[in-house]
Amino acid sequence: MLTLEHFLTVGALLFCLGLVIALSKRNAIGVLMGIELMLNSVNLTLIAFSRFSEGPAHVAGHAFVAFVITVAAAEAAVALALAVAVYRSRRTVEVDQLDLLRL
Amino acid sequence: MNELFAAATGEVPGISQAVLWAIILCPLAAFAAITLYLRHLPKVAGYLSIAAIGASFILSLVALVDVLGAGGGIATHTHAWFQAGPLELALGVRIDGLTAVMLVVVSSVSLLVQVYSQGYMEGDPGYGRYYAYMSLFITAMLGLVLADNLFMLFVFWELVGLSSYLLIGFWFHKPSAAAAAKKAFIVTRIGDLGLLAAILLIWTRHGTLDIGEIHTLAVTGALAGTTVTLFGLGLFAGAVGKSAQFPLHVWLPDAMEGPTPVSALIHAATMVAAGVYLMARFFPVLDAAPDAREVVGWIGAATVAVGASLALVQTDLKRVLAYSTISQLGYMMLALGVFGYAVAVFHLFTHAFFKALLFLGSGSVNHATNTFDMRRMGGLRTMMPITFWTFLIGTLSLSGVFPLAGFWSKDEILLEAWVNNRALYTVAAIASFVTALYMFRAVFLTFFGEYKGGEPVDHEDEDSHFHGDPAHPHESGWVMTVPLLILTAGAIAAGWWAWGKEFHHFVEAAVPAAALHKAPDFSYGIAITSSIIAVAGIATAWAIYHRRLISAAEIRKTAYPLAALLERKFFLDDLYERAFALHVFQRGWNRLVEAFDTRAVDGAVNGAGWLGAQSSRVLRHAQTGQVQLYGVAIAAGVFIVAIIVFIANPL
Amino acid sequence: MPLTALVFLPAFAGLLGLLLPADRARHARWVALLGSLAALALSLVLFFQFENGAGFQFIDRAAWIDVGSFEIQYFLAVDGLSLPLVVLTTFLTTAAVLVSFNVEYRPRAYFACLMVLSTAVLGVFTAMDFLLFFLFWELELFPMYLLISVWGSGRREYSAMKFVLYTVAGSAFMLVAILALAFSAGTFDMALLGAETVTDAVLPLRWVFLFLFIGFAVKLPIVPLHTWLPDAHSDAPTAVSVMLAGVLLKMGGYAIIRTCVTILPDQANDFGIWLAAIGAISVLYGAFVTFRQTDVKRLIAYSSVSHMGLVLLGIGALGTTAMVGAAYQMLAHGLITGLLFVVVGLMYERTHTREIGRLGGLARQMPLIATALVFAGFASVGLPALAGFIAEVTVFIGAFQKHEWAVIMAIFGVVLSAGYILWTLQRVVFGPVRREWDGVDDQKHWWEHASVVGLAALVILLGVYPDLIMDMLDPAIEVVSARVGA
Amino acid sequence: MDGAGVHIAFWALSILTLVAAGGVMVSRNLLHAVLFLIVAFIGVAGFFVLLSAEFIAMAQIVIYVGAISVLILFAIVLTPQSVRDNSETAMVGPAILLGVALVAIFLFVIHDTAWSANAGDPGISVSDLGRALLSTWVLPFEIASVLLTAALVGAIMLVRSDSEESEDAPDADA
Amino acid sequence: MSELDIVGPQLAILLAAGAVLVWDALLPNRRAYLPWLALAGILGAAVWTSTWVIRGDFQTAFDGTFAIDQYAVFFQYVFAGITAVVVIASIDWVDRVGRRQSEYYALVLTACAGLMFLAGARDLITIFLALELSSIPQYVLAGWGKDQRSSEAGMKYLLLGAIASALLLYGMALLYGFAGSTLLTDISAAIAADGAGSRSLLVVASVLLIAGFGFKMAVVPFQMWVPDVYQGAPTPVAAFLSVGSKAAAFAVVMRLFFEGLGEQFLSDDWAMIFAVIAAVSMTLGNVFAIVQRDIKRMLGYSSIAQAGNFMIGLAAISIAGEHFTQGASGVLLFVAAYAFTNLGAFIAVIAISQRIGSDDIADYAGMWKRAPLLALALAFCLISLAGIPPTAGFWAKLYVFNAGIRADLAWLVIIGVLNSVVSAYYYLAVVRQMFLGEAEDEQKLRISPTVALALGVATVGVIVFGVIPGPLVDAAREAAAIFAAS
Repeated sequence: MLTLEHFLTVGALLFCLGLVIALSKRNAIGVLMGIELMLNSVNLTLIAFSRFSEGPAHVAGHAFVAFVITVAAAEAAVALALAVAVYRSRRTVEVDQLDLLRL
Repeated sequence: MNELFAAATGEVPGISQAVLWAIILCPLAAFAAITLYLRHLPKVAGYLSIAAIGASFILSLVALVDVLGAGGGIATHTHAWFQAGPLELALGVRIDGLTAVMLVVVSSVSLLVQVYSQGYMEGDPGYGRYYAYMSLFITAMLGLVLADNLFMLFVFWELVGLSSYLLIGFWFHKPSAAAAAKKAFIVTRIGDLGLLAAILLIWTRHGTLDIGEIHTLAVTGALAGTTVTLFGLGLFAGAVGKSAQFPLHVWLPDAMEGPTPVSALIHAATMVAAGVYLMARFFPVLDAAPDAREVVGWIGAATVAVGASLALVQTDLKRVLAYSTISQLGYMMLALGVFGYAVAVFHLFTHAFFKALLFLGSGSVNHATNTFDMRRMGGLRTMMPITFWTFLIGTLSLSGVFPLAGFWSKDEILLEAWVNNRALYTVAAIASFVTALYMFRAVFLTFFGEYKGGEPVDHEDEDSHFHGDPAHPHESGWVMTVPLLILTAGAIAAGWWAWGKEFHHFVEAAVPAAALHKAPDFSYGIAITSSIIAVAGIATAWAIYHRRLISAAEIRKTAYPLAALLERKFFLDDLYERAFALHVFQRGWNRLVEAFDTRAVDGAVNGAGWLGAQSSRVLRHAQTGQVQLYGVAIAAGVFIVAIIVFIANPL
Repeated sequence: MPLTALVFLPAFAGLLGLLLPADRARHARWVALLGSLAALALSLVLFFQFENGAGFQFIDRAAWIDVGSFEIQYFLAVDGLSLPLVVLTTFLTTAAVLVSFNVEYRPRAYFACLMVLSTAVLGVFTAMDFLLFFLFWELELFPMYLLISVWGSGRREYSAMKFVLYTVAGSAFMLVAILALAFSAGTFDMALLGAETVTDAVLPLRWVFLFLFIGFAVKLPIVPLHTWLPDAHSDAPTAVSVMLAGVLLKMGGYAIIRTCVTILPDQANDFGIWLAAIGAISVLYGAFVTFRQTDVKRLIAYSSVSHMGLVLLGIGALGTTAMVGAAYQMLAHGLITGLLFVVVGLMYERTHTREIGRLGGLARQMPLIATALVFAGFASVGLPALAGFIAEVTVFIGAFQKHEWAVIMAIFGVVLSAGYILWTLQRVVFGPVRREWDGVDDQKHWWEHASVVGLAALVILLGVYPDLIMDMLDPAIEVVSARVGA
Repeated sequence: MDGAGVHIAFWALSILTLVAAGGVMVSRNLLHAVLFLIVAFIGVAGFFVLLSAEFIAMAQIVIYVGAISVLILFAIVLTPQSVRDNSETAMVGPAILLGVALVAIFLFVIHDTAWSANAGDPGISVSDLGRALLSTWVLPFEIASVLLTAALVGAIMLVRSDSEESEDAPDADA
Repeated sequence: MSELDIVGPQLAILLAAGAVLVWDALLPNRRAYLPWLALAGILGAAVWTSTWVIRGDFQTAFDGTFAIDQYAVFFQYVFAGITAVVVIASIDWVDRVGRRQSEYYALVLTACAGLMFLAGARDLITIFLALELSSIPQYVLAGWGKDQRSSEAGMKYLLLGAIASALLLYGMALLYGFAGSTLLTDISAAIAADGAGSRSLLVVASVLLIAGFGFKMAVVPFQMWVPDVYQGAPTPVAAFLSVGSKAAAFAVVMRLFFEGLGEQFLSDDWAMIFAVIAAVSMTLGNVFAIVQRDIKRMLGYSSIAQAGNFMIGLAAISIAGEHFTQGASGVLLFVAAYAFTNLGAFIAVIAISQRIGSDDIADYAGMWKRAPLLALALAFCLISLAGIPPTAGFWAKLYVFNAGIRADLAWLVIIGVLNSVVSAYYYLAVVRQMFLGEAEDEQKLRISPTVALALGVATVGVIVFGVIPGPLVDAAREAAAIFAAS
């Protein structure tokens, strides 16, 4: 008997994995991947919720996910554009090199 | 207002209060005029001041005559001064036998001293200033004796302190003078604490400061128990300071740094007597508080002993007189301690004359020799006859030789003591021997033997106004000798008023009758013994210092420890000034407090600021620019906040 | 609108001075003098118009900010307690202007600051809306900061900032208390607050009282919140020291009586003993530290701590007599310390040192200044017939009934003050002449005479005719002590 | 939700997704990481199918696997070899610690809560979703469109090289 | 009325954005008009908003996902004002760069539209998208400079922002999962129904939401990006971030938490969170700010501390049941006042750093001589930030503190007031530099008229609302009144 908790658990695990990746990767693009994973887990959670809820409620879940995917795409686009810009100016996309601004 | 007091009030119709106020205001006007306008006209200032005090003197005589005419009795005139809530303070004058006597003493001696100063202070750069200060002092002193309530008395009490300070420090360029002035003010102020405390106490407990009412309270027994004891002791503390009683007598000898006329007036005749006057004023209180009275008596005795013994070893003529003043004031206190209210006042009265005389005499000597050091004098008997004879008479009077003034008053003190307290009598009797001894020591050293040349004049010192030639001393001018002669008359005759006790009845009318204890009028036994004692003292002095039968040096050697003790003034000054004031207080306690203030209190403040800056400098290193550190911070924030909530109010 | 006019007149004059052309900059002093004299005259008119015992008078009142639970009004008024302080302020302002008559550096800005300062203080003394009061209280910071840090000497930046931070920290607590009070009473109107009794607030009234007290105690100042004072004094220019010691410290005492005691009588009764204790401690502590000072101005500053302790002692007793004494002590100390700082300022101008060690024997080279110093010294020793004596004795007598031991402690301050003042006189004006100071001139300009003589005259006047003020203080204080049930 | 198939599918997908995600974490080469990422995306899509959200699954495939992954690949290709390693920064330790901590909290919460779960299968049709998007969530829908446009404009602006910019810069500025 | 009307203002602005892009494409040589075009759009939005106020018909639309009420209106005005000022202030700066103008203005406008959507959003999805609509353009703008620092700032901002919004999303997902709906009203209903059972879930969800918005508000511990981004981003953008997204975040948080999670048992929890965060933010922000030498970083840290002050208001609202609107209006007032003030400060910094080419506070020495008006304006803004009267900042703080007191948060208020003391220290340090410091070169600074205009608007606002805060306070209270119902 698969219950909501199963899916939520997977979602939570995936979310935190994504978080760990986002927080630990040296390469900006790697960080971005982590973020995408987090968003995916959110989507998974949302869909799970909507699947296990009754009435009109579950439509909201699907809509939400649709928007999240869209936003994720937009964010990714901007992120990669920025990565390129950073690379142009700094010849690197390693975030631990980005420490001009400090103290 | 009790019936006794009310009865007393109406008895002196003659005096209008205008007279009484005028007595105070004349010198005050002189002071104001001099300070404001006559700073550059010293001569005029002098005459003005003399005129003013002359007026006060005449008015005082008027007052005295009126009170005499009424055979004693009391009159008061009170005016509200200011009030704060329940506290209402008044300015008022009170005239009665005691006041009248004091008025005459103060104004007469002042007048003579003022005149004398014309000669003594001649040519001093601060001539005008001198007369201003003197006028201020006389104002304060007259106000003090006229005050009809404790608060006003305290006001003038402090003002005499001020003028004393100014006059002792008159030659302020002399460090010794400046120091002496400070010492005098502070030491007396310590005593004043007691007086102030007494004022607070009596007001708080009984809501009055009026002298008459306090008398009533004391006589009717409303003022009793610890209150009256504390009140009495508080008053006495003030008196101890002002009247240079042991252990606060240390300021008086130093006060001799002031000009000699000042010493004569303030530190012999009048101000130092104010303490005695105060205790006499509140004799009913003393009477109601036996413990306090005992203390007064014994402190008086101690002062007699200390003063007399220290006078023995002084080489400075003025200091001899100073210590003798201390011991004489001790006599007065001792008298009060043995119920001798009238006697004390009487001794105050006579002492004023012969002690002023002696001081002025010493001033005259100084005027001729430019020094007070008796080791540099000698043989002046021939060179300045008037000074010599007057001084001699003063000395005899002080030694209590019949029939001079001093004899009568001191004799009565001894009598009172004999009747009421044999122990005190013994002290007084021995002291009277010492008195005669040290006084004649001074006389012999100063006026007999051959002249030792005095003090050469230092012409560099622009402050010195000495003119004349110490090498060849000469008699002073009439402005100085005439006052001497007049005072001599007083020193001889002032005592005769005691015959038949008129004086006593007169001053006793000033306090409620209930407070008075009758001692026998006269006792040949006492009189003769005291005369014998005095003569013995004189003889001893003659033997040691004139005939040199016994060598003073020998005595000193044999009794060295004692001599040292005396020469170091029982180490009191060292104790007070070096040990306490300097080391314990200033370098010890105050430094400690100051260190606490700068290190702990202020340090805490500055430390807080420093801490903030430091922590900030440390913390900002967290701002590494590492984006992922920031991310970790966010995630950690989530975790921590959640945990906090769950811990704060658990599920 | 006499009060409004009076309060803002100095500031107006100061700003007017700012408008002077650069080449006429020095004329700013005249503008300031006229302004301060006008204010003085106006305040005197009010003083003699004032009807003793008729409560608050010359009321200027208008709604200012009125939003829901938050009514703030523009409300000025004086009673017997504040009016004398107002006059003191205008008087000392004039004196301060006179002593700074020879300021050369940026005179326009200087006098502007001085006059704005005066306005702020006047505002504090007259504001009857708690928030308005607070605003004036804060306003006083700016000119003080500038005056010390621009025209000061020594570590002026440090001292100025220290002064500001201390005050602001204090007023932080004050603000909390004000808000709490206003919330529980539903008004900022000090007259109302002083009439009804607040029973409970969002935070315990004990705290409210304490917070208010802390805010004011910093200004008073009490031990141990006093360390800003010596620094501020020693680095401030003369005129500022005069204002600081003369009136700014009084804001603290005034505010404690006006708010702490009047608005929270019950708490005042609870804390009275502590106030008295702190007062007595300040008296002694200040005196002890004074003995160690080698800088004349720091010395006077610490003596101020000692003397202001008496104010707190008097307030702590909560009786009419004692509080009248406290108020009187504020006036007396204002005049006397003002005079002291004026004289020391004159000395400093001539000798350019405040080191007691380097001074000495000045009575010869500058007899007038020396005389003034001796006079001021004895005034602060509490010599009879001078203002300080009346105040001290009244405080003592009034407080003795309630806190005997505290008074006994404080009495020793009398001897101690005599000690350090006379010792200072001995070292500064007496003793052998120092050739070093030959040729320094004595007090000579008319403005120097004016300020010294004026202050001295008032010290004597208040010393011999206390009823001039007492009659005014008494009914006002009666109201307060009635509230505390004393 | 019952049936062995479902169970097997769930566990398989879970393992696939999480392992793939782990691969993103551990793989040293950025390109490998992207490949793992794509696998993870596909796994999630599988979950969507399992949860009978076919449309969303499709969108997931198209946008994530299709668009985003490709974008990422482009970005990687645009940047030379040098920056293709996928190592971790010093933050890895704290990061993992936090990850575990948060997982703990989330799992606790998930299992602590009493979910009102229904076993029925409310699969929704694309039309429902579309209607919802155009009625209730028309505003977010519009916003999303604007958002994409803005992102587009921004991205283009950011990636244009100076030379390109200076071309259409008017002579006044040039 | 039609739904177009409801989103009218946003439409106007977005149209303007589009117009800007098109205009730039068509008339590349007429770029000077771009900002005015943008301003026209903003003006249109403001006018449109006003029409509602005049018509007075407030309502919700789109099945309750979006609302037009006084609250939304208040914020729409604020955002319109902010954006307008930012646009004006940017003109000079953007011209200097000489390229990418159209994108700049278009993105600013888009972000503004996003903020405006946030003000009215009452549905998780709408909130999320509105948030992203405001965020993504800001990421781009931060990197707009395209130089090393700027792009680094952009990158950092984006990565952290993405992580934050992921957390936010997860929280929203949990909420949705609990309530089965994304409408705030439904959520609150669901919580009221059976929220107590799953408090842990709701708490974690709230924490995640707070984290997501806390990032935008820049409160500890979600604030670390602030100084880096402010320093790296183009200064006008920094100004926009420091004011716009912060204000928006507060706007949405208040709505979200009081319409959605307002249930008592829950609000106790997150009220405590707010209180703690407030205390920490104020303290840390100030402690960091003290030692900054770069004025932009200093402003960055100070904005963190300021966010802490906002938070006092939030905590006050949630705890104080009956004084609800007090806190709410306090926050709104603070938002408005802070918007004016901080913008003013930033603009002044823009103007100065452009001319002297340095953000080092030390280089501000003697600014009073070099650019009197500029220095004066900056001084006023800093004083207002420090919360010293007579400025808008003072009333804002006073109001928030007042709310705190009423909400029984005395401890928090005390921390707050003491912190304003600390902040006063470093704000006034800058003022001191400008007025007392000695500049090495006295040469005057030329200020472009547009900057002067923007600065004038901001500063006048600061002072006017400082002297007569009445109207603003009223507006804030009306806007907050909508919560009184819920």
